[in-house]
Amino acid sequence: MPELTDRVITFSQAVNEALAEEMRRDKTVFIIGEDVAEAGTPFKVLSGLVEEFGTERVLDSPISESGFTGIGVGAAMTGMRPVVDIMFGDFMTISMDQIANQAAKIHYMSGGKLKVPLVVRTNLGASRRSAAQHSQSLHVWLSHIPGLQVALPSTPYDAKGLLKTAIREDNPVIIFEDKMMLQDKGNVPEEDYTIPFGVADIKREGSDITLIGTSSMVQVALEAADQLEQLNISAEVIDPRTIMPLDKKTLIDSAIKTSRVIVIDEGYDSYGVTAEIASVIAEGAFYHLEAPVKRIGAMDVPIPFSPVLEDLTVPNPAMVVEKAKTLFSGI
Amino acid sequence: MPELTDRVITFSQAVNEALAEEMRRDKTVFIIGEDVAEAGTPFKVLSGLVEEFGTERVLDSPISESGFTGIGVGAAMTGMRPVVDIMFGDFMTISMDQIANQAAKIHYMSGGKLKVPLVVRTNLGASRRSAAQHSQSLHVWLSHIPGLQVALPSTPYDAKGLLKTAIREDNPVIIFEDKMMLQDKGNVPEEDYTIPFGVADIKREGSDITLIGTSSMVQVALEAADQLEQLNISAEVIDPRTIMPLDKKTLIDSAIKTSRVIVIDEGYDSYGVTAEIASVIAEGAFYHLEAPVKRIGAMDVPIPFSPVLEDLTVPNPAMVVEKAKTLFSGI
Amino acid sequence: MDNKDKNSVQQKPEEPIRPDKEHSRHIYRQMLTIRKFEENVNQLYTSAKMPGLSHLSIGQEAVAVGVCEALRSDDYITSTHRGHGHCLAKGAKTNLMFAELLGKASGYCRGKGGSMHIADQDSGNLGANAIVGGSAGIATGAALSAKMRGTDQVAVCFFGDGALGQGIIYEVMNMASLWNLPVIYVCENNLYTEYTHYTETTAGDITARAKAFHIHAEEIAGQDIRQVYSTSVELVERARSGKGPSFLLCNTYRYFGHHVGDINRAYYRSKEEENEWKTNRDPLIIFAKWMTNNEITDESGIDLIESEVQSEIEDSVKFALDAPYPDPEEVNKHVYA
Amino acid sequence: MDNKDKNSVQQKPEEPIRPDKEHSRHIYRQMLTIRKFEENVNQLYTSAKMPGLSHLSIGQEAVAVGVCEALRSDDYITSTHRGHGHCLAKGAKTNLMFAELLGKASGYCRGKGGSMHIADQDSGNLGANAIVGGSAGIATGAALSAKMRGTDQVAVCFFGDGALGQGIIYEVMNMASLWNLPVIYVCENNLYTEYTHYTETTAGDITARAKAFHIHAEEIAGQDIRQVYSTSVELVERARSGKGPSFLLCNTYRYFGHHVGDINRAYYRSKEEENEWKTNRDPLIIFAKWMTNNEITDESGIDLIESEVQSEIEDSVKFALDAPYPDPEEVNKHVYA
Ligand SMILES: Cc1ncc(C[n+]2csc(CCOP(=O)(O)OP(=O)(O)O)c2C)c(N)n1
Ligand SMILES: Cc1ncc(C[n+]2csc(CCOP(=O)(O)OP(=O)(O)O)c2C)c(N)n1
Ligand SMILES: [Mg+2]
Ligand SMILES: [Mg+2]
Repeated sequence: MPELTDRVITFSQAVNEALAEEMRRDKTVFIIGEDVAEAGTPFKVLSGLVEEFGTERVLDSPISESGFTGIGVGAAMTGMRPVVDIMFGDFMTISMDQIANQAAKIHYMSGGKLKVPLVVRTNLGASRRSAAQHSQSLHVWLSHIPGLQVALPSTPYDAKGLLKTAIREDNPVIIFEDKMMLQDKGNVPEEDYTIPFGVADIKREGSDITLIGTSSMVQVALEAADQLEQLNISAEVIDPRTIMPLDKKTLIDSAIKTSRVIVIDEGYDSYGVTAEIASVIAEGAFYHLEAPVKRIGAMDVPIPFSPVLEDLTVPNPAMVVEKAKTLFSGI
Repeated sequence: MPELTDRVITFSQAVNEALAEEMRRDKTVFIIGEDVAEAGTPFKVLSGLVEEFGTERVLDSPISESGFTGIGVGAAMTGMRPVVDIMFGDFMTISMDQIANQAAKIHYMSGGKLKVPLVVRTNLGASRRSAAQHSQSLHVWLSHIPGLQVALPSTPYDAKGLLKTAIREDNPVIIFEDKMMLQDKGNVPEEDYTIPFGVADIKREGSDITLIGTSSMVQVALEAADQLEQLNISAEVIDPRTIMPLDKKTLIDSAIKTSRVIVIDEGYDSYGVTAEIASVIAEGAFYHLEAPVKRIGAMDVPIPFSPVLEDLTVPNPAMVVEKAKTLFSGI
Repeated sequence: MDNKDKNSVQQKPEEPIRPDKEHSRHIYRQMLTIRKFEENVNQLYTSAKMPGLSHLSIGQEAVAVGVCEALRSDDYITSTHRGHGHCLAKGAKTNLMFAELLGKASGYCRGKGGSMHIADQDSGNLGANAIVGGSAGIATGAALSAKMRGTDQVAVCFFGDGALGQGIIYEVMNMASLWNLPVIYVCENNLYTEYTHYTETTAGDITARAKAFHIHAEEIAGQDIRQVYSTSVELVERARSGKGPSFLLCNTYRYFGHHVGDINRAYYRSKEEENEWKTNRDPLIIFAKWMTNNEITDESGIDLIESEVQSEIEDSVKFALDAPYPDPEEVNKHVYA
Repeated sequence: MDNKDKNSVQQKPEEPIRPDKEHSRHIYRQMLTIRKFEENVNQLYTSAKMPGLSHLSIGQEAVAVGVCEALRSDDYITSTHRGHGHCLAKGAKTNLMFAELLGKASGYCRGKGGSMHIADQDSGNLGANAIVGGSAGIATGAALSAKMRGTDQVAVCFFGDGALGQGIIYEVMNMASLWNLPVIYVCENNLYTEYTHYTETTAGDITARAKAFHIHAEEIAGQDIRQVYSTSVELVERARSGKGPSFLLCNTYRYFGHHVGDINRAYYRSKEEENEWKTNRDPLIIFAKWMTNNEITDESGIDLIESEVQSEIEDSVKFALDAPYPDPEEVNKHVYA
């Protein structure tokens, strides 16, 4: 739970602060990626870091995702704590061997001798009219691979705390930020804090239905919860915060309490994060559910450019409310 | 359903035959991959093809999965029907951009103008003591990406029919063969036939429980069904054959009929194929299930080399039987 | 990296092939069309009429036009995020392109692709690509396909200096060389990736990278359309006649930012540098001067082209602004063929 | 690809650094250890005592030993699917290696890695790798790490001619050159990938590929350990003293099949070719002859080494065969640190 603080900063500032603090604390932390130095990335999230830490610790790389992810893996194995910046989550497709076959498996394959304390910072989410190759949410791929951990901050507070945990972790962590949340504001304490992985956060308590949202879908769930309140439906909103490890207990307990669940995630719906969470709950709360667990993912289409089409593909509060209503009307 | 035939050939021969027949039928079909020509791949599945079709249509490539998959995409867009051979499914990590960002999306991004009739032939499955980078079953990744189709033949008959369908499809298809099934034998007609995508096959009828298996897990399910019969439990075994598209109706109908379901797939359990199928059924058959849908995937660990460990990670009939028993004992 | 002057462009000694008068005027018109098209794209962006961002190739028109003029309409190109120029040069229509950029149903891709994914099969454009280096395999595959189908089509792969960082480029150059494919790799070195100078991301010698695969390589001044065109004619002829792949390094410059929103560029490049290119190395100015000097046309001829292009562009913008958006039901069409 | 004679190896003219007598005998012992180790691996395979397959490097011993002898034990190496030689040459023990190959708990990786993933942090071995080219980034990252941590460690990346097909090699060579990293790329060209001659998969000139990135490159006879060793000493010295990365192409040959099960090789290479290498280019024979000619040791000295190695290997095999398998509970340990 957030400490009490009056300080309000943006999501982007929270990320920047986490990196700066960790880089001050630990000389082995460094950043590598495209246009991370003077440009501070196209999203300007890293602005100011190269000025403080120099180009030795904020490395502008060529456009070689596979190569510099691999370099991150090797550096992590030999005493450094690299934060590899993949400009768009879609580009991880290029470095999947290095992430899924190398980073994820080295600790296990070496019988526990080698460690890969690597952070891959990247993003997810559509709605920026960036079309099919710059709008995907591929976090389920990473969550499927044993050896990786996957964090999805939904607030500035979580962004700072989860990133700090990720950097201090001895395992490879993939942290996804939603591009649309970078300017979101929230309370973030100045003090050092971390957020443990595998601990879901109940963002709003409720009794009639559980809405489980990830990343920016937490906000969608909260807005839906407000609207449901108008209909006298009390919605609990839970943010798993990390989907690997997944805090199954908190999710199942809430489902047992409310007996109705909707899972909302911005990855493609089929074979996505919603499938895992829905099936975990359908099993764990089987004898307590009044209705099937419902899933809302992104529409199963390559994300279209045209705004009128793109907006149809991303889950929104109205969709959640509609779906929720069907769960109360009896079937 | 298989035509009546006495002819028994291996899975490997069935694949070979499908390729040979399609290459005879259609001059635009060609094969590209590592050691596909004289060597006929390390698995010898393609033996004899280069002798019939020449090195112009059976192209030995350098070890450049990303490059030659991309070449396949470009050739597919311009009038050819390439069959791209990825020696081990694990190596698809290297060409995921070409598969997931290019092949999958080009038809949509071009507003339907361009087509990518590409087949990627690859494999899945452990148990060969090949360790963590040669034993994965990554088919869920592909199933998650709109625009791709994913076929998982479980018998020589299906191997021939599904591959022929794949080659004639105007969309990119990823076809996964289980390395352990290549020498399996089965009836395969000599005549030309195809198997429609999205049509599950009921491999065995039953009334008490539904076992849904994919690829070599169909055999595991069938063996479990035999053992369950000894316990007077009648198991229905269903093979979806393609998981994208997924024949939800057949799966749900069976679940409604039997009221108990176990899903078995050799991908890692978490965020795997079992999650999607289990959640589809938990929703679709919600009011008919006597027990939660159970999932059996590969253990969530990098596949270990040591045989004593590796064998613990792969689903087997005993595990299915044990799990089934719990569904009948009350909770 | 050779610490060579940022702005240096190497001059090819030989006198380039001289296009005839009509062709010269056509070439000029094509370059001007690209420039005006993109000026209007910027306009549409700043007036909030265009969704998303867009990457302008203004300054690089001579590369797109010089190469594409050497191609037949059934030859293939693949393009990049900075692809409007290639697309127009290969034969696309401005009205359908504007419509695509605005996400309209009458756009080349029914509004589904947008600026970074425009494709136009009819003119041989296999598509822009939003993955840096992402089209290298596609272009090489198109060349393989042409060879297999026994046509004499040629494929051109346009990419930026930044794409030299992507390993796939080397993988496919290796195969193109081994298999003697009719493909031309055209590297537009505009000195920057997004916000980083190419010398910070590119070690060694660019053409040597191609030559190491035994690919014929040339480096030319990309602002001089006559040089681009004549070299392209040679390389296309090589490819078409079965002499295999080649690599063409064109030294050029983008006048605008990495994308339309990249306004404050001082932290990565100077105004002086920008002005030097705009003033002394502008492909339109250089070519207009050559045309008038060589009596291919006079000032009034150039003005005429200008006004014709201007009115075409105006009509096209209007067409696109008036065009309807796609129906909502379109959203899940074309996922599968 | 130059149609150069398959078997040609280029001789370096200079007289290599001459290791002292004791070091020479040590070098011979190391090569012999690799050979006998792998002969026994083959034996364990054919007698069905070893699970899975394994890739033997017999014939290539001089490369592994020559390079690793030039390294300190805190220097790093990364290796390949054909990695026993690198692993032993860098300092691993034969008993723990056999144990790993048999999937035993006392193996280097507790039986979890097996032949293709042996790693030994203590001797600086960051691991074999079953992805062709998969360790290029790791080695380069280790070099970056050494530089950042201000040590003078050096990293060596071993890979085969086949890995030249993987784009990542070029991506990381570019960065190693840009950032002047202490990494040496050692390409063992044993003429074949799995079952395909390298000339069918490799266009152009191999060392030119590295040179294009301004990486210092040398090509040597990989069967002559003195040449491998002396060149490696130079390249390691370069890297350690901040002079940057280099590329070492070693021409060599594997005597056995691609893996232990690859028995019938006639369709991809001739018995004559195999015999030629085994007879006239064997690294052990060449070096033994040089030692005796130069009175570093005599026949009986060589026999002594032989019998010592033989008995070490026998003990090690026995150790491994007797060692217990991991506990079942091990299976989900070490997924996360
Ligand atoms: C694989 C990949 N990595 C990163 C990006 C983000 N990105 C888009 S354009 C660009 C710079 C490209 O530079 P260059 O190839 O020189 O082309 P230019 O923009 O100069 O035309 C980058 C890094 C991308 N689209 N794809
Ligand atoms: C990315 C990848 N593609 C394919 C393979 C299958 N494979 C294993 S070894 C090998 C040949 C490697 O040849 P080379 O690099 O020359 O090494 P050598 O076997 O000759 O030592 C291939 C294709 C692999 N392991 N990884
Ligand atoms: Mg550029
Ligand atoms: Mg080799």
